[in-house]
Amino acid sequence: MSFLYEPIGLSHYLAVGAFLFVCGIVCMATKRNALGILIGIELVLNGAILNFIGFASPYFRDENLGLDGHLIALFVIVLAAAEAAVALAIALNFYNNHATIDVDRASELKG
Amino acid sequence: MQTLLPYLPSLLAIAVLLPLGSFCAILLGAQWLGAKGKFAGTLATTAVLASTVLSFFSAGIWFTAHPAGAVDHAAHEVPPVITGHGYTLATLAGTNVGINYYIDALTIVMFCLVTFIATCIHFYSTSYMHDELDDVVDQEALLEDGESLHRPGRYARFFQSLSLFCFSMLGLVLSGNYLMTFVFWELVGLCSWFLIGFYVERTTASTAANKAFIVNRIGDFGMLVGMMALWGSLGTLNFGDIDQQQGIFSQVRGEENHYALKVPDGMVRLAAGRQIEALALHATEPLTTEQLAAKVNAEMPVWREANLGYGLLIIAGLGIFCGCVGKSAQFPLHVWLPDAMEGPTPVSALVHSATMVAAGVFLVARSYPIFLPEVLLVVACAGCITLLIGASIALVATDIKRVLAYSTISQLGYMMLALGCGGWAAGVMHLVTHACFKSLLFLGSGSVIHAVQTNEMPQMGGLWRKMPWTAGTMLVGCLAIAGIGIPSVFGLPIGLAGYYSKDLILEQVYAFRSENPLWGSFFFAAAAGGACLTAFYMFRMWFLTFWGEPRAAKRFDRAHESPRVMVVPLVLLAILAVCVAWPAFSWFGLPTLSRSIEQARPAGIWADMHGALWHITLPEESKGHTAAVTSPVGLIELGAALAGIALAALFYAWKVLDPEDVSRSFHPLYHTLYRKWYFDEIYQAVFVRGTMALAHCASLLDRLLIDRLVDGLARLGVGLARLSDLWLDRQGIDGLVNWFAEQTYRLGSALRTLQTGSLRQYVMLIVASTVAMFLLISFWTLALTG
Amino acid sequence: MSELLLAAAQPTINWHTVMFYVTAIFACGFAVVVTTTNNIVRMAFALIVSLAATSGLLFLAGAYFVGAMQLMIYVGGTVVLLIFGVMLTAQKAFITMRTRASDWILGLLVGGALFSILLQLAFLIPQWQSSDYQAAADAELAAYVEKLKADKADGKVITQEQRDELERLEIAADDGMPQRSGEIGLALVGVRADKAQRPDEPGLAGYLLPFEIVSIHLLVVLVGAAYLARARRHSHAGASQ
Amino acid sequence: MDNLALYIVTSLIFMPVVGAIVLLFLPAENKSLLRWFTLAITLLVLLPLLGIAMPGADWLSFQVGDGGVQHVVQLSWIPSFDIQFFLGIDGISFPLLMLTAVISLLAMGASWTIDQYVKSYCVLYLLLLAGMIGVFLSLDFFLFYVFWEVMLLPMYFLIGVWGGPRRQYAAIKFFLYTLVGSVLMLIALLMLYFNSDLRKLSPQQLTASYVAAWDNGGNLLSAEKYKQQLEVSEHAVHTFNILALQQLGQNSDAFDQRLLYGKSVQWWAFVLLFVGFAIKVPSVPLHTWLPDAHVEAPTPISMILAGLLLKMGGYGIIRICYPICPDAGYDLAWLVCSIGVISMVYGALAALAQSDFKRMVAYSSVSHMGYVVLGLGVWSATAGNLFDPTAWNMGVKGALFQMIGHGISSAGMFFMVGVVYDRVHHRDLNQFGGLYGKMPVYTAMAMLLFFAGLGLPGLCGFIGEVFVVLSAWNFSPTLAAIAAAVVILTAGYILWAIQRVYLGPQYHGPHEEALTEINRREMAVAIPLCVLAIVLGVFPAIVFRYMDKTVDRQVTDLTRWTEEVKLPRLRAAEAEADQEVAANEP
Repeated sequence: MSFLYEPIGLSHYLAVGAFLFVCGIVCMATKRNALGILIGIELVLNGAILNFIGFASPYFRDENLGLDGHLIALFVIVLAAAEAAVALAIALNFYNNHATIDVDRASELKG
Repeated sequence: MQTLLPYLPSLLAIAVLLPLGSFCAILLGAQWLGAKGKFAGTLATTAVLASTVLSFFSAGIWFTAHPAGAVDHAAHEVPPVITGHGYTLATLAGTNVGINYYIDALTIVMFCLVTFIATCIHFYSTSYMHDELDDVVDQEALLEDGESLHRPGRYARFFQSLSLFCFSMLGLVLSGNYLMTFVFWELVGLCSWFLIGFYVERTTASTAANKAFIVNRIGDFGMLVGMMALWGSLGTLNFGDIDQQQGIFSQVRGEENHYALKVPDGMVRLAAGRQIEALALHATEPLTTEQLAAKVNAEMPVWREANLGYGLLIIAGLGIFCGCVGKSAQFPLHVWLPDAMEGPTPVSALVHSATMVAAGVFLVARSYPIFLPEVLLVVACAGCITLLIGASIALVATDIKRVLAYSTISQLGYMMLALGCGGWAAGVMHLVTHACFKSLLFLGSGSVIHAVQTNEMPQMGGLWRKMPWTAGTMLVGCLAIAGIGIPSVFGLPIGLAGYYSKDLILEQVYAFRSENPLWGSFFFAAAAGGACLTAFYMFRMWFLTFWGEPRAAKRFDRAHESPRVMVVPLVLLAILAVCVAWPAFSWFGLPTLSRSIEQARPAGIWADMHGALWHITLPEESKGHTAAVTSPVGLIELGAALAGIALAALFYAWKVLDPEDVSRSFHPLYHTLYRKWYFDEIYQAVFVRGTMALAHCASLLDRLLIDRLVDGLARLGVGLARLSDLWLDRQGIDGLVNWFAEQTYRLGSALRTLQTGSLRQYVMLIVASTVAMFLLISFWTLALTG
Repeated sequence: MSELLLAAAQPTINWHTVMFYVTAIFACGFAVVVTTTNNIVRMAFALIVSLAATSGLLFLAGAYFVGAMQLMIYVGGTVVLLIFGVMLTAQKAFITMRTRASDWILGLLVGGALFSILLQLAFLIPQWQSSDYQAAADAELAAYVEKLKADKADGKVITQEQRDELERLEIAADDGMPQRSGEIGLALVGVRADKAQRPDEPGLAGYLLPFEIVSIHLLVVLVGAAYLARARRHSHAGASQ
Repeated sequence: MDNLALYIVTSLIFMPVVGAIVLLFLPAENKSLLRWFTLAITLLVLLPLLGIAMPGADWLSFQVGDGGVQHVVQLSWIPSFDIQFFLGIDGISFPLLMLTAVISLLAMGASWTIDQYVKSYCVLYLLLLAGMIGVFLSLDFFLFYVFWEVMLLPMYFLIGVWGGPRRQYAAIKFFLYTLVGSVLMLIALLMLYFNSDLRKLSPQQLTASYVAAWDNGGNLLSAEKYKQQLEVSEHAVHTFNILALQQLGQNSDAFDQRLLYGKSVQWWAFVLLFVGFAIKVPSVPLHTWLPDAHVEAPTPISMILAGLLLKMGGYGIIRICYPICPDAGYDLAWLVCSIGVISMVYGALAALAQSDFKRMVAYSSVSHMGYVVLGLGVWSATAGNLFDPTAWNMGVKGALFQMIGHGISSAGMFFMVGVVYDRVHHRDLNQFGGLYGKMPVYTAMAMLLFFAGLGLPGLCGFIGEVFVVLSAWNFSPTLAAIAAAVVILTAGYILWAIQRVYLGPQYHGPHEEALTEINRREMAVAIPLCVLAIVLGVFPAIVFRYMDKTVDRQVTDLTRWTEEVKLPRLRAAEAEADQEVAANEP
């Protein structure tokens, strides 16, 4: 258990961020439910936030992003909220129109 | 008879070739061999009988020249061996590859064993396969309209394959190098394929045959790797020395080294290839090859000290053992053997219990001089796991032949365990005794199946009244395999054949345990527990078949004792199963089994072995024969056997316990055992499906990638030609512009299909292109920097 | 103080690390649950836990304000919104929608490729793999304590300034970073408190403009969302009549 | 008598050509006459070769003790470029010539089913035969190239006219692939020609490589005299003589100039030639012409394709690539071996996935020819192995034997597929079954040939496979282990195919009534193949007998080259690298 004696570093944060990101991607790629895709997007954004905060944290590097990172993370959170609202609205609208939220049915944009 | 010794190889060669002659005769002349090929049976039986006579005659010659007992392992003498050269396949830069022979007491014993059992089974088959003389209605092969299949009988074909098998098996025993061993190894596999798939119309039979062959090929792959390691480093595949040319055994265990195991120079040299190259490249002066060789020889002790080449010897040993795992149905390649029971019962008796599957054990015994302790530990582990898996599945099987098949697997595991623990003679002895009683048991089960026309034990019961001879001989077989005997604590040890060999094995494992407590404890527990399980499942089978009340009245009424030509081999084998291992023969001046085997003990296998990489010590075999070991072990063994028999009787004879109830309360375990630990399912899902998936990938890659690329290139060429055509014909800018417009339109139409409208695909495309872009950029930067 | 010294001399379990691993396992584990489950309700629940755990990670990285925002906006707001969506569209057929195996394989392949690249990148730079912040703070503290001890042995009196300094160092070693919420607030209205000491970059005027843009954007989005969600329901109602 | 032997050798090429011309004057309606005449011509090609194979007649017999070229025919053809009509036989080409003659004869026997345009078919068939014999006989690189091209065109028509439904696609694909290979070969050929210089050879080497020149009167000059002429020449004297090119490649620096990207002429020549030959072999990823061509070609042409044409790739590698460009061969041995192993694995996997009987056999050819490439490439005679040539020797012999064995077994397999295709007109593996009951003799022979393909001991596939695999260990244990693993896949696809086609309760496909036992003509083709499969498996020495000395000699030459030429070069490169390292260290 020697890794418990070591202080963690930026890499660990990046790794967790990458994992959340990829989970989100896979979630987006495999869910047929529109809301599931939305949830995947949330996970992706979370991974991104984690990266920003990791780079901004003074614990890991002297040359950190500092306040910039924090603020970008804040904006991301806010934008995610906005995006969730819009996407939900779209999903509800789609549901009302097609009586389904299966994105595989949503192929009207097919060329 | 000593004067005949020089003719021994020729005698044995004739014994090998006689069945081949019978095979060729039946293959080419089946329609002339009497009515419906009936004479084929006689021909094959005569051939193998002649081989038996020759083998026993050779044994007489051999043991007159080298009396058994004269060589004792206490004396530490090199065993007598006859090696020689048959004929050359190819000459490669001064090295010969050819057919050689290697004859020692082990060869002789195996010859007598194989030919004798084969003769019994040939006699038995002439009656058992009687149906095949006329047209056959195969109930198990259904046509598409649900009718049973009618086909001409294949009596002659059966004996043809049986003859080929005898030839290959005897050749395998006689062969004097690994290449020849491999050749016959494959040939017995082929015969096994023919015989398992004898009822070619049954899909189950041909599938089982394919499974057996392919699983065996997996083992053969390992054997090829082992052979490569040996050939690449030692430049020979011969076992013994032939005409001044050193064989593998003397290179590994040289006389100058007092037959102790040493990594041969060739292996060190091969493993030190990089160092040698550095020597050659970094020498201050250019070296001639001779100078380089001298330098290498000077460095040799240093490299050997650094264990260079040790890994290579391990690979060689493991590779050879891998072949044995396949052939002897050891874990994890044991799955083919139970399915192989699709073949006719005499085949199961000869090929899949007594001889071919024992070939793996034989080869381990033969290659013993080159096995390092590390390899032997792997052998022991494989044997131990196999022993438990086989025994556990046999507990719940209901098909009488499958019980015997799993029991075979388990007993083979015993042999491997013994060999892996350093018990060379114990393993070989169990091989011999097991061949006797297992072929007896299989022939007995064949007799039962012949009488009641089913394999399922729940539909038998009470048969001893109808078939006393079969029941009696099978009881002898069950007692023998359970290892019933009076241990030496009570004075003179005396028992059935299985008692002696199993006792030896347990003693050796016990001695092994005192040197290596951790491994040894597991092994001993498994071996003793396995003995108990063996007794239980064998008597479960016997009680279910012969004891109690008949459970299927119709079948019981039809049952009858088999004809004499089937009973006589049973009785002969039963006699063998009782007394083949008795030491009392020495009172009459005959060679006993244990002394004969002892005579073949390879040079050097009389001292403890220590592993260089892992801490492991293999005790030499006489350490197991001290009173401190034999008395507890004898008691444990007898106790285990009796406990097993008593348990079986509680369940199936006295009906004190209800087996249904037990199986219900341990349902998950019962189910796992019933489904054979899910090995088939797992292998199917992982290996078969995986390979097929890979195969389809390869085929798709061809069609979708390479072909399209080529077609695309061709179209590009055509397009370019058309383009230049336009240019040449001065169709001018207009044509070009139109062409571009059309192409753009086409491109657009083509790209349109990319717009699937599926969100998920978009996501995938984005991610995939991100990955691709990253890879491109990193390659680019790498190319720039480096 | 002697415990501190001992602590500095001897390796002990780094609780920060432990907390990180625990929280990270929660975040990742529930993210996996989100990905694997087919049930949309379970998905939403797992997302809440994963997001909460992520906010824990943000706290551990010293971003208290962002962490709190994450907890409030995301876990509190967005997810509630999502659950609303779930409930509004909750029919039996859509609660669990199975995905084809081929999609799974494809997704896992591509995702695996991406993940392996990202992971490789994350561990590419050796300096990133560990932080010496804690060790440095501990070492500084220990050195200061040593100095004070030496001073005391020499008979000097410890001044108040020295005590304050000691306290500051202890806080630094215990807590890590000072709070940043005030600075963030200032930055949003255009004052960069953290860059005030740097006269060479006077042009960094904070985030007033982005803040305004985001605010307007949010407003527009909300209006748009309300419109989108409303309009259709109206016509639907009309159609049902 | 010597001259008679030379006429006989020359006639091997011209007999089919003359036969083709005679055929033109025969009536097209009399199909049986055309067929028998063509069969007689192929027999006339086989008989002299049999005479050469038999010991006894000193003037004609192949001298097994001689490792060099025998029965040399040498005439000037295009003197201005020193292009000669230069033929010869040695231990590498002779077994392949025998194979060519035998398979051509048997394939002609299988051609009786061709019923359309018989005359054109026979003419093209004989031209193809002439081309193949020419490739194996010619020792002049230009002549080799000419025959290589001569062979191409008849093949294109034979597939494109008499083939199956997608014949045009298959024929064009075959043509394009092979043409690309030829073009690459042509480039390499010219590169080697213009970099060659006969002045760099000693008189002994000139004699050994049969470099000849004629004076104005048309009389042959002696080597010394020619050498003197060369000495005074101011310009380089180029040559197409393969033997002389080999001597130049091994004993001079003629091909060592830098050409592109820091690689030498011979490096590029090797790569181009290897790609050209790898298309023919065929090696993955240049193999996709093969399944299509095989599937679409008529049965006898499939037999020729698999049995003979593929062998030319292997022949080219051992005859041209390695001896002429040893330095590149040494450096690129890993590439050659990897491609061999990849072909083995890939071909076996692809064969496993096929449901078309012929396609499966075609992919098995890809897999089996991978053994050939691997065996030819295992250059084990390195410093690390103390220049021990045994493994390489074994690999080359195994590869050559594999070519012969595969020639027999694959031709046999294609023929067996053809037999059943002629009856039921489909090849879907899943729509067979139960042939064992309907055609027992055919099934027995087919199983034998398939087992030969599987590499079962005692049959012709085994020796080559096992020799190649055993030899590979000294080159690279990993590759060797992968190569050994292919035996599992091979067993898998062949046994599975046997099970689906021959075993099982009944036939379930169309035209069940047409399944009649194999007839006499088909027996006459199948029995020689079966007998050869067994005889070569049990007595491989009858093939090794011819190739032993030549292979020994070539491997010894190249081993000596490694020792005397390559080792100093490696030492120099190593020393340079050391110096660089030393210079970079402050």
